[in-house]
Amino acid sequence: MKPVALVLLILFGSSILSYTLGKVHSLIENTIALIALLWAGTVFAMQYGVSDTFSFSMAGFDIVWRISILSWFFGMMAFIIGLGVVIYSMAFMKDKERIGYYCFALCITIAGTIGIVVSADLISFFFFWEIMTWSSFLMVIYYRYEAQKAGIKYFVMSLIGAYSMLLAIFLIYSHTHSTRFDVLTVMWENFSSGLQIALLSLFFVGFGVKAAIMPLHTWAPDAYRISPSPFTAFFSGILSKMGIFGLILLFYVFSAGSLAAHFVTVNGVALPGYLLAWFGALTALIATIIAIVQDDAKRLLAYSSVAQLGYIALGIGLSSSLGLAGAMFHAVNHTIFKVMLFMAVGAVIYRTGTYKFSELGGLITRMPYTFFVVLLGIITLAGIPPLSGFVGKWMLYEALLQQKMVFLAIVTFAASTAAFLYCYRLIFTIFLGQRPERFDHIKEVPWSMRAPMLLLSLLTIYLGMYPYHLIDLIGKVESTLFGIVPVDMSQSVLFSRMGSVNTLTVMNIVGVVFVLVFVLFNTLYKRSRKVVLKDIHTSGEVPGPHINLHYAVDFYQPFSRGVSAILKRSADRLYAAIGENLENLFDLMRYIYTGNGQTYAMYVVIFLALLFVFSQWLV
Amino acid sequence: MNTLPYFDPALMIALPLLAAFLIPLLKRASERIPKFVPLLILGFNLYESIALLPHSLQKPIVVIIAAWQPPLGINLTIGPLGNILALIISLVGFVVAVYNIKFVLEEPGEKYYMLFLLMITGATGMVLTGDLFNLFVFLEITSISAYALTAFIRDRNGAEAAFKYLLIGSISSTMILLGIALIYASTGTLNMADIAQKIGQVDSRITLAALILMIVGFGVESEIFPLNGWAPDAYSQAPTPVGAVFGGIVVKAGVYGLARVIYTIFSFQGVFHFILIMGIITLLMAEMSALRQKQIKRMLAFSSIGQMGLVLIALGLATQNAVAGGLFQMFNHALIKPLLFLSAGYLVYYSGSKDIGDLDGMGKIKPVTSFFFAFGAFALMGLPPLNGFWSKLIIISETVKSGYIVLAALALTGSIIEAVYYLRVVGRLYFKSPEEHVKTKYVHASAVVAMSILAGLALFAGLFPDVILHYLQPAARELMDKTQYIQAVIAIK
Amino acid sequence: MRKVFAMLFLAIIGFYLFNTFALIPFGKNKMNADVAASYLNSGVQKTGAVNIVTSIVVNYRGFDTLGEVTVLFLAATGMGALLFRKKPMQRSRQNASVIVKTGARILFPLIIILGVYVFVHGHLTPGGGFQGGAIIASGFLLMFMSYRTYKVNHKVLSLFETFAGTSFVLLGLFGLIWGTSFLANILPFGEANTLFSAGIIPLIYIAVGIKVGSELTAVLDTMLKTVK
Amino acid sequence: MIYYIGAFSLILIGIYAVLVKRNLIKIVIGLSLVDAGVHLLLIAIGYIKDKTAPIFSNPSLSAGDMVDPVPQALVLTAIVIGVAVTALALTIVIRLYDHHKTLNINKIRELKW
Amino acid sequence: MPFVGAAVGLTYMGIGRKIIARVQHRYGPPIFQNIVDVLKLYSKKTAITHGVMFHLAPNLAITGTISTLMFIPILSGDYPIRLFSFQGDLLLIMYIMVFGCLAMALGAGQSGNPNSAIGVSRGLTQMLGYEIPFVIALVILMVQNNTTSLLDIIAAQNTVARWNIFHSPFAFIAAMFAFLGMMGNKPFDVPIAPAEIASGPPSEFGGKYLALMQTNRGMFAFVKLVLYTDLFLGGAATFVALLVKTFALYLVQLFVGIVNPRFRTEQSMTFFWKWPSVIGLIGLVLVLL
Repeated sequence: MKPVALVLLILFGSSILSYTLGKVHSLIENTIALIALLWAGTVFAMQYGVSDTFSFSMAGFDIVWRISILSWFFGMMAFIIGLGVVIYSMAFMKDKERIGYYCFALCITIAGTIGIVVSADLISFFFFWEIMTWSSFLMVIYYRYEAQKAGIKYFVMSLIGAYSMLLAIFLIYSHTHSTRFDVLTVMWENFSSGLQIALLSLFFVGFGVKAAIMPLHTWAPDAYRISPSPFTAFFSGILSKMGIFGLILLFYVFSAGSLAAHFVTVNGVALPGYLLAWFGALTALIATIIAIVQDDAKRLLAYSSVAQLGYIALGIGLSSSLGLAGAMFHAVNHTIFKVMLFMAVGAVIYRTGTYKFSELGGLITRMPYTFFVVLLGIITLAGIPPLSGFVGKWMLYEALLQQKMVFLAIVTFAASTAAFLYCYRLIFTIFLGQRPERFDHIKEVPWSMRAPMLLLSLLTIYLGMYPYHLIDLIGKVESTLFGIVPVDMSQSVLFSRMGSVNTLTVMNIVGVVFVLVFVLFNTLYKRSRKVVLKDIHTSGEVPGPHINLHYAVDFYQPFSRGVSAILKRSADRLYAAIGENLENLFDLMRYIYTGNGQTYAMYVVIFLALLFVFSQWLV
Repeated sequence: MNTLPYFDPALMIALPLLAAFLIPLLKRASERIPKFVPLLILGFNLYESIALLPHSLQKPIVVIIAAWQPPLGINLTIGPLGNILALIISLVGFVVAVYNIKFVLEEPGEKYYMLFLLMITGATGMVLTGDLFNLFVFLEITSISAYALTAFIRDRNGAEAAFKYLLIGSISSTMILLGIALIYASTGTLNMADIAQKIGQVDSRITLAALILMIVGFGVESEIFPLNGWAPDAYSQAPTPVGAVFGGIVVKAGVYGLARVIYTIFSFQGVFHFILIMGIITLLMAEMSALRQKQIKRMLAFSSIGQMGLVLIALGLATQNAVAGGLFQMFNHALIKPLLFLSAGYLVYYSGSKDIGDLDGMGKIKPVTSFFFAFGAFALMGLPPLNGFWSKLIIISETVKSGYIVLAALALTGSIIEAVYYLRVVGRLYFKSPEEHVKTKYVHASAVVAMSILAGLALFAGLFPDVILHYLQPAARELMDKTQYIQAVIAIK
Repeated sequence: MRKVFAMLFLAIIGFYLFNTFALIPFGKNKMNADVAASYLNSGVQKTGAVNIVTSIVVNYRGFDTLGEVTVLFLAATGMGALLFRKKPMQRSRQNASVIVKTGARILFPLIIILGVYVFVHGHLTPGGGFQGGAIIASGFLLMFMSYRTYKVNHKVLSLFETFAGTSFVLLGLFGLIWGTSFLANILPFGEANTLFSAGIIPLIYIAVGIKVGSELTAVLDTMLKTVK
Repeated sequence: MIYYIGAFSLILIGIYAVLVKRNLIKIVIGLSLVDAGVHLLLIAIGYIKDKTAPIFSNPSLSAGDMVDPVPQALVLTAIVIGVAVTALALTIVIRLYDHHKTLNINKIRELKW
Repeated sequence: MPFVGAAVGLTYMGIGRKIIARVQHRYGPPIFQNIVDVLKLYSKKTAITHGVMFHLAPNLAITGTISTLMFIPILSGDYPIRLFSFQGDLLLIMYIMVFGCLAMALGAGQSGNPNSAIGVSRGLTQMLGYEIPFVIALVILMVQNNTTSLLDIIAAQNTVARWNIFHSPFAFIAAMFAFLGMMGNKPFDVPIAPAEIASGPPSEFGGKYLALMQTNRGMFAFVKLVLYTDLFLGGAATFVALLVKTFALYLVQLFVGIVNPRFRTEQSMTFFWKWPSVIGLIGLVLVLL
């Protein structure tokens, strides 16, 4: 059997197996999922560079599956994160109800994701896209009683996206009579500009919904918040990347560099890419601002995801080697740190049962590992050297500045700076400050939950020091994409036409300086006296037990006052209003069914009469 | 499969009639026998239509009745289309008959089974017959039994629904009869193949009028938009299995009639555009009406109308692939809508109310039934790997290919609306906390078997669409190219 | 308003329908040589029945007739189902006058015999199973009207119904078994224009007659029972 | 020709009754009228001037002397169907009256929207 | 070098206090009071800690500052002190500057004093304000010189006329506003705001921790001054030139602070988004044209 087919078979089979066998014993589901992922992942990983192809015909359409390097890149991300999530889930989901359902949906989501990346034709792409959509929908509604609205919103928006993609697919099909990517690549440049605009905008809606690009993001915060934490990690880490994957396909495989011939170019970038870059940048800025004022860890991270995906979209839109490399590097980064953060928040939820900032605080001493993960996570997120987050951002900025897209650069810088705000809020309100008494005796999460987080943390450190391996891989991917010259980077030095950074030096300097300072400081001075947290400077007054010493509510109140103009407008509310009004309008239609049989008979008669009158049209 | 022996296809109609006539006698023997009669007979029909399939795919089987050659006597013309529809009808009928075994019925039970069997026989006859007037007679058999079954639960709403159905239905049959009169007057024959051959020589004003009358007549059964006032009432008030059969069988027969009329008998090109437009209007109106429906079965009825709209779009596109897609959609709908009706019937039965609002939390209390409902809803929404996906895909593909992009977009909008209201119900089933005291009996095994068959087939068709399409393509070809159909009948003469 | 609408649209429909039908010449011979004319030309030899309408109804288009019988059966069944009551209601009608009663008693057998005659001679004279059946039912209607307490035995009725319907189908099946096709005329035609001619046509018509008669009677009975 | 006109009049009057009359019984009567009109129309189509019924009871009759037998056969079937529909319609009316205690169709509209 | 930086920075602060006092007709502390204070704090034997982060924060903060210093060319004359600045560029400097701030914020967070958290929150909010004009200014410089390397930018300012303060005045003005915010003196001292939130973030720190943080503060001030000198004043060829230029910059922000009262947090944030940013954008447009 072809490896690519085998991979999909294993994954889909495991989902069913884990559901059915899971009825026998609750441990089996996770084990099966784990084995299947390892097995399929190994098979998949070995196809690196082989470009294994499997094609057949289904319902009159050519179906082609191929593990190209691009597929391998995204597929491996999915496998690694999927593995981490499954291991994490073992402890997290223990003793929860409906584990079989959970594992089923998780496996099928992973399978759908892999299906998407290996698809080399539009129909199977859409097929797996839909599978991924509904399986993740199943996951969103896992906590059944609360999840209905978020789930339906997610599903409907996904459907809107998927259907606009479908229209685009068939527009292509009707022009090329093929849905294969390779045919499309060749044919795209023959399309008229109007058709290209239609296709680009339809695809943009399709991928933009999944990649949560504003203004198509409104499902994300609710869906992320409501789904089980391990899955939220996967959701943000991998599923949203599928939108990114789609955008890469659109800009570098489908349209294949012929956009510049058909559109006005701005700063050397064809208009569609330029617009995408702006969408991305604005998404990054606005989502970050909204993230800052959230009072809910998962919503905060969700908006943060939206913002980070904005950066990635920005990079894709730049249509330059460095920009794309930056986008892909940042995509990997985002996957890693967002999974870390969601897992960490999940760990907090696992122990405390809440993700409201106002109810948490001071967990650092209780959950030090989790704190450490969050710390590394936010450093990466904020793009502070020496961790890997900086590398991706650096490439994006260099690409922007190279192409003289200064306004975009400024917006992106602003968004990036604003990200510090929510990063700090996240770590402070959960782990620092005063701890509520009811959390005095909680324990750190089990090792099976710690391990994936910590391994990913190590990965960020590694990528921060030696981004070369990843960049090299990205370069290989780029060389397979149409019209893109791969970036070339040497060992640990990032360089562009405008500047260079040696990541290893940065890491070494920070490390050496820290060790020197730390050693000096700690050898010169005796140990400090540890006091309880309540023992603070309060101008001579002794804080009573009921005085709130933890500043967590309305953390950025001045900030939200400052940006209230932005916060007032909400795409979500706008959509809700549109939906409501549309529904009322639709509802009016119902009233033609008056309930009177005679009226219905009248309709028949009128219909007949009109048909007679306009009978010539039927000829 | 090729070697399956088959009997004279006339038995597919004769045996059910015989059985229906015999039921009162059998009831004397035992009260329990009547409920197994439909099962047995439809089982036979199912076998027969499967056994016929390889043969009819080669070329249409013409079955002579009463030893008279086609234009003189009535004949059954079993092309791929008729055969496949007969297969669908028998299949759904069989499954619903399985469900019926334990369906809680009011007296007089045996009459229910007689009506049920005859309704399905009527539909089978419609798709098999090669004679226009005979088609009308079978249509009447179907609809009269449908009227009676709609009111079978003798409550006030059932009678109301049945009356509306009867009112519209008899007007529609009048139209068909007028159309037949016109056709007979101008061609002098009633055999469809013969008519198709001769219709070219007839004054087009006459044929146009006949076509209009026929469209209106069959349009009522196939639930075209302004003609479908009866449908929501009838679907929602009929006993559950009957609702399932309406959605799964009766409509299909109506659409068959329509397709036969517009494709085989007449040859007007403009009518396809008309059907296309009616299809999209039907789809959108139905989905809009279903959006805020309070009663689950009414909602299902509107959804059924919407699905028929999609089929009409496919028929209106008039390309072979589109028609095949439309037939696939019919096939899928014939599997899924009964599944939804049957599961909804149980849910309604357990919650004791037809309102969607009272289904809260049934997912917890009745996991199996709720699962089947959700499964059906997902399949109907067209989510892969279930069957609805492929048919929708093909239809939309052909719509875009034919250049109707806006239309495709509208159809997809309809699909989104559909997803919204189905998800709302599924959401209620699973998300809301249950009301306290609901009857907590287990679902009967027969119902589970019936629903599993439907769900299993839906999954199968979703995973292996080519298996189904392999049979549907010849059927579509039969509609697109009527010469084969005509030749088969003429050859007998 | 509704009336105006109705009239307007009906006028349109009427106009177009009439215009269309005006294209069909009235009173002219428009018979198709293959179909209608062929029935007239060779119907007697080929079916043995001199009443061509009967030969069409029962033999050429016998399948229709089977459907037709089924429709009637359905109507009866449907009524039975819809008007089903565990305890039949007591009729509270007045008895008819003595004249009517006596007349009815005299006429009843005659009507039944007429009915039987009509369907037995369906292949020879105008008339046939449906007509005969209807006549029989009207006889029963007369009795229902005349006598307050007149009752028919439902079991017997349904037995008749079953027997007649079954024998119709069975006759058809015999055609399939011993002849070439369903409903094929397997019996010898005999000499045309005599009672024992035309093969299975009279047999089918007898079955139809019995069935129609008993079904219509059942229908009448059911409806009368529901009226207080 | 007058037969056509008569037939159409019956049909239209029948439909008019169905559309306008409030009383269920009258609506059913309207349906019967429509049926009757259609039957008349069918027979009229088969009619050939100066020809007789298609029964060879008299040896002197030849095939050329007879009207089209097919419409008559069809009408026979149609009549039966009409009877069946009417019977069922009346049954349903009875049921409606049982439940609603009225025959006014405007008052029987619980199923709507 | 770090020690030099710290000493210079602290001395400037001392001079600043003196100047403020003189302006307000006070006598003011001696110029080296700050250095003395720090040394005194260093010599304290005891200190209390609130936890790991609290303990690590000053270390990490100073690590961040020193690391930043390592990537900034300090002298660019005949005897240049470039440290590691050829291994990193302006973008790196921008981000690595935050490292120390983050560490401070974390330490302040663990101190458990609500005032600290409020201070951090205010500080971050204000940072969001002044970063915008700062970034605009930097983008102008980077695009104008078509490089992101600080060394190249210095090299481009080889004559006085080509100093960016003259060559791109809009960038300079925008950057100077940002500089005011960055230094955190009045009117932009909202994070510390001694009168409101008891000096905010460092309020729980004492003894050796406070000493380390004060050192850091001085050093960080020096880092920023050097950075600005490099960016706008053509770098410094000799140490004297460096001192002159940095002190001039320091005085500018000091005088602004003396005559202005403190902003409210959101006022300060939105202030930066208005005029400074607009000026910067004008400059940017000019550059692009």
